[in-house]
Amino acid sequence: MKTESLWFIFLNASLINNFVLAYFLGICPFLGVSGKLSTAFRMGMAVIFVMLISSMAAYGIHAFLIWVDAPFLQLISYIVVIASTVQLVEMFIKRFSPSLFKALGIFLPLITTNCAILGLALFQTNKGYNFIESFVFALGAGIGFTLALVLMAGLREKLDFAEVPVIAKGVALTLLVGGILSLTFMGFAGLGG
Amino acid sequence: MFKKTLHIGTSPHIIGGSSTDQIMRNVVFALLPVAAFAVYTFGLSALLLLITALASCLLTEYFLNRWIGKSSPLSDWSVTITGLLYGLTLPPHLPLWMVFVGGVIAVALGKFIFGGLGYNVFNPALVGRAFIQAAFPVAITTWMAPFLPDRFSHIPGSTLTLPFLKPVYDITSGATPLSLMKFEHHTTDTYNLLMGMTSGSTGETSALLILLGGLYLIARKMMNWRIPVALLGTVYLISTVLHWSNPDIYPGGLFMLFSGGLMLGAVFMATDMVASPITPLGATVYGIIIGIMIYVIRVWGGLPEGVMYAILFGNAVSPHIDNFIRPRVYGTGKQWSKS
Amino acid sequence: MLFDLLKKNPTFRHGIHPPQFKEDTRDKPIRHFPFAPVMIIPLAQHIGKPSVPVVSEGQEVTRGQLLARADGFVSVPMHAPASGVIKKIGRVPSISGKMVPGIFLEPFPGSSQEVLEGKPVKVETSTPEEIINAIQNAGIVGLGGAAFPTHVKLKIPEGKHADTLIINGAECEPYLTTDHRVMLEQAPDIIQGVRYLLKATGATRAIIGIESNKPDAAVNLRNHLPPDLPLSVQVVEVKYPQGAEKMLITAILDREVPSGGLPIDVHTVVVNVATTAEIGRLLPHGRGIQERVITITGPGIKKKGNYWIPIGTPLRYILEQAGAEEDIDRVFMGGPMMGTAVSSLDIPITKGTSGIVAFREEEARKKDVKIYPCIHCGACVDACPLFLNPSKLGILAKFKDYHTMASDYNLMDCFECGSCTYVCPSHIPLVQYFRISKLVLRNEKAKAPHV
Amino acid sequence: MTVDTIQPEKKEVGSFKMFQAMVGIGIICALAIVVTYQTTLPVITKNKAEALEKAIYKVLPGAQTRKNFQWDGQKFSEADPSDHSLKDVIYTGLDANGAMVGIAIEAKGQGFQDAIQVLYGFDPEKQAIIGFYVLDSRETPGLGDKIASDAAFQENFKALTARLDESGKKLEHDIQTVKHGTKSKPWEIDAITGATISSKAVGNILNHSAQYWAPIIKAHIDELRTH
Amino acid sequence: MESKPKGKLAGFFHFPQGDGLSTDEFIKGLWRENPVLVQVLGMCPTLAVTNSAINAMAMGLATLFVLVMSNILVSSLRNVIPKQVRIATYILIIATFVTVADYVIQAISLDVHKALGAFIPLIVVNCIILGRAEAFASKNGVWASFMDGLGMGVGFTFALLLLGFIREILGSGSLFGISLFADSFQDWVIMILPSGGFFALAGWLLLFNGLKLRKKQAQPEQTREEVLI
Repeated sequence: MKTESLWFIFLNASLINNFVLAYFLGICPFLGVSGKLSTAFRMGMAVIFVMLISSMAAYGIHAFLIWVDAPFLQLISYIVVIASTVQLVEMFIKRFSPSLFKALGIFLPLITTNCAILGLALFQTNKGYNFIESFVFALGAGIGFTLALVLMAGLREKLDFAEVPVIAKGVALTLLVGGILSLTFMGFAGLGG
Repeated sequence: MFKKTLHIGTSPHIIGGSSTDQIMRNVVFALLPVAAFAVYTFGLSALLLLITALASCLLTEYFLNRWIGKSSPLSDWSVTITGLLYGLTLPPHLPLWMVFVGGVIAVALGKFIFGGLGYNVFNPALVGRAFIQAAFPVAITTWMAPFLPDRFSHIPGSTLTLPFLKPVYDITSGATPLSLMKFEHHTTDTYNLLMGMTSGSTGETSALLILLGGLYLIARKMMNWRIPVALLGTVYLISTVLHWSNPDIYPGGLFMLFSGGLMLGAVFMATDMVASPITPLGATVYGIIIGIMIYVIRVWGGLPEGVMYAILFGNAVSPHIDNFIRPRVYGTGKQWSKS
Repeated sequence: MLFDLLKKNPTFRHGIHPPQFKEDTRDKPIRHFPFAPVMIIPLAQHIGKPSVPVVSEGQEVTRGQLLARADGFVSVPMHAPASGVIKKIGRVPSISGKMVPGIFLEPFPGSSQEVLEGKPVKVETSTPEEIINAIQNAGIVGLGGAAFPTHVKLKIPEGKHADTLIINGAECEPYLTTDHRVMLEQAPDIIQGVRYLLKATGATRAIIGIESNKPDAAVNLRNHLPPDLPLSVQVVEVKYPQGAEKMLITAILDREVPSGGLPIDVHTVVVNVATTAEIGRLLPHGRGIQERVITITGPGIKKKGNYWIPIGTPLRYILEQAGAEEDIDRVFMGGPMMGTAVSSLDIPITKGTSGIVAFREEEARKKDVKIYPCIHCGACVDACPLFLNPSKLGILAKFKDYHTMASDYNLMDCFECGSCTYVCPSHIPLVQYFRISKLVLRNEKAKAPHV
Repeated sequence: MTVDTIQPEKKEVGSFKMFQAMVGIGIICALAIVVTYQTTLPVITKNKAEALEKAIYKVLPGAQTRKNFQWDGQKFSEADPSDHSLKDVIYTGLDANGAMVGIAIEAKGQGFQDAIQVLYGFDPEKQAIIGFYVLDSRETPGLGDKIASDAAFQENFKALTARLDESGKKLEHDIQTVKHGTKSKPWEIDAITGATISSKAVGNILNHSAQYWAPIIKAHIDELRTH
Repeated sequence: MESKPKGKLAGFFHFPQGDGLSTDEFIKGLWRENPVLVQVLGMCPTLAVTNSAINAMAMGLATLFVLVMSNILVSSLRNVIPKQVRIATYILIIATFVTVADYVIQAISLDVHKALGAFIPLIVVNCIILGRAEAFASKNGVWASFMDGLGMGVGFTFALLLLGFIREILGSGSLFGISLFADSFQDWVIMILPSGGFFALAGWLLLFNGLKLRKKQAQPEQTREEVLI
């Protein structure tokens, strides 16, 4: 019995329950890599890419673990798979598209410890998504992550040229802007019904 | 024979146009009829609410700026606009203590933290409103019927709720045209919407007065007309087309235009110069984006009204619009056209 | 007539409409001015290398005699503005407030207006090179205010060609009517100048661009148009800065000078109308430039008008003669939009001085205008004739990010017309910021080791 | 260890040594995990079963025990109650005498913020929903989350008609949420004031689920009883 | 390595001279190098699960457990683990202890487990833990690493509780689930929403920034600018 349409899964992951602004997944890059628009955008692209691949991999792993009846290995295998996926992707890109590697390269190792990737794998398992649903979920999550990062980067680039009171400079300001963005995204609630 | 010292300065030595404080003051003037009509519609509670909203914003601005040593922060009138606009977006009998909290948030979080006038990346009034909406979702979605007979003699109990306590309602509640549409598929008459005969936020009910205020500012060149025109046009266009395709599901264009906070938002909120794009084309794109967002949230989203969220989203997007939509600088790109 | 009203004159996009204030002087014929007791002649009245004195202290000179020769190609010579004695060769006060090399000349009392004749240069018999040399020898620079040596502009670089010569009679600066009067009174000189210029540049046609607020000038010139000359008059819209080279080219020819380029890159040469008149007046007599037309106006002046004023006349003398009020508070050389405020009245007028505007205390720009932060109203964006984003540039300048200004926001294209500052409701001194930013960048570039 | 002995050893870390180290650590880790898993599994299974039973007994008043049935698309078959990984499982609640009180069904659907997961009791005799319990929701606290706690709202589910029409393929009347205070039909749900969206979501979820399950249950009621 | 171990086993039982060092290892994590409030690490759980004090507490303790255990194991094996595979090994060790913590919490309370949801497994990618393993435990003795892990863990829990307190008190009018006010108290729902998490943490950071600023201003030799950065 189907309960969630693909469209809803996508909207849910990207806007309504944005990974960054509602689930706080990937907050570290959100705070760290959102200073410049170009970097933020490339990071976002890299994350979408890795999310799609690791989501598919996690789907396979989960099916395998069910088959061998070893649910306790879930976490370890996920983290191993994500780490090696990132490695593989990195090597693959380096081999076949040096220009893409130049654009995404430095962000790929960072992604390993991006909780949004592991979070995605865990969420799709918890929600019991099938393969297609997992794929759409990963796509939505990645796009949502990129959207949040890019919006943040634009605002921060603008705020680089603002007379921010000394007390609020740095992480506090980014968090406050993140809070307002999170408020803004509440407007998407109930979409896709 | 001549004075010993001459004043020097660099060119240009003459300046024209209106000054920032003039512009801000005129926005306040344009808002005053809307505020007056709000008091007329909702009575004492609206009056107290507007006073509280203004006071909280002005006081916050004053004390925060004194604290960091900026001088005469109120003279530019911008925070007066924030206070008025913020008050006009609230339901008329919201407890005053909540109004006060939101006013402090609006100025402290929406404006001061970014560096004050000119640096706020979001519309401060809407930041305050969004905060209140998230903090007190019940109170801010409880509406009061307009034109109650005892509105000038009786202050609703909820208005005077003690700080930190839940409001208790003792007056007739009303439903906004948008929630009537959303939850009961009941469309309100356009004439009533235009004249402000409906329930809703303090200042959003009379579309006519808001429009007049906007026209005044546009005529005085103190407002970017492209934003409201693009925004309202987008909403009207989408809703008309969809209404035509299926009138049972989609409300008509005029209803969409004149209901809820769209007019107030389009004319006075989205046009906040600081948080909107600077180029003419950018302003148009910005208006269209907000218009689409409003329609999507109103019709397909869970909330009956989405003007506030749509404008905040537009604010968040506007740095990108400014980044990508730049006029072609003279002498770049195309070479001269003919020999 | 009705159709004329409906038909809009060509112009450029954006720009501003400051009040004109030209009524006071535009109907006043040009009058001669007496010699000051002492003339001050700086050796660098033009852009380029200062000229080199060829006279010595104590020497007697005749009006029009060579005082200093040009030092290289981008330089012009200096001629005596009056017959008199060289009192001193040393340092003279200048508009920048610094002391610069210059010559003090004491005219003989009752010195005549007679000017020394030189070797005439005829249009018909001279080669373009000879005309260009003659223009340099006459000491002619752009009289519109830029003071750029005219002959340099006329020398078409290798591999480029000019097809159109534009004579700039737009005069968009408020208050100034110099060019207006010149066009009314010196039409034959202008026509003659155009002949020289066409020959020198090889252009096939010439167009005189005039703002529509000077219809009498357009009519006068049209009446003088000789049938044999490919010369026409084009009326353009009244708008500031219509008189800027780039804007005038765009208005008349619909061509855009490429960023960082010159008018010649779009096969165009632009010469100011007063400069053209001067060429047409001086070259047939082989004379050098010794006086120029200057508008003296402003609320602080009693005898407003246009005057032939000898180069080197001290400002104080001019103001005294023109009957300036005693409480003048601000004096500008040039117009109020792009001119320079002077700090001392002891400086002389130079070849580039097109007007003197004096304000009294109360009329001057209010001293305590409050500067607000930029509110992104976009007025400057709508005003900038080059479609720059002065708002963003201003914010970047405030935070000293000069390199981004140049690399991402085309700072170096700005020609400092001041439209942005004029319209800014927050009274941010935008163009002033840009001048400083450009200076900083130029200094940095000069310091950087050449690769 | 002297400096001399450290240096060459560090250089000589070969694949075998690395492998050795990894395997060693892997064994330690595996041990830790397996021991924990084995120790905690019974407790966790018991906890989960208790939580589920609590919910089932809440939506099926009078039930004392339960049975799990899995629907494979053709028929119901009794399932292992401790296996939580099965899909399409419904629960029958039995009273002290072993008679079926009703059927507890899990349903899920989109709410205001995120998916809402509910358990409801269905009485095949009365063809009505007789109990309702929110398993999981992220609805707005103080507003939408009242669907789990609001007493008046819970009152809706004491007897909410979900009767099949003559064809036996779908409900005679859709289950619908109406504005607070306007409930007039037994298949209508009276919404919570101010939480119309979440209330509507509940109505949709129940309607959707009942449209699916009610015909199946009606057709296979014997399979559920005989076991 | 600040002390030279005499043999492979020496590192295991090498206690530093006196207690001064290890106390310092403990204290620094609490305040001076507080992982959340000073180093701004581990933001995901800090923001995600602090909408009630009990969740904050549970998350803090789970992290504390993993931190201490992985620090102990890493430091005791630090001479055995080859440099090339150390990160992979650390992740393996951490993932193991996280799995253990996950099951233990599930056994203790299903409700808490449900409230924390996926954020328990996500402890694996909490940068604090890998950071301490790499920066401290791989270079120090077992005792010092234990104290370091304990200090950081307690500091983390402390920061989470700070957030949990303010968010639960304002957002639900209760603390550890116990109602603090009368029924008529108006909850500030925003505090238990995601945006409230951002605002609450930003609020604490502003407070600490303000305190630091005031302290630095008291010392005249340091300029304001130095303080901000």
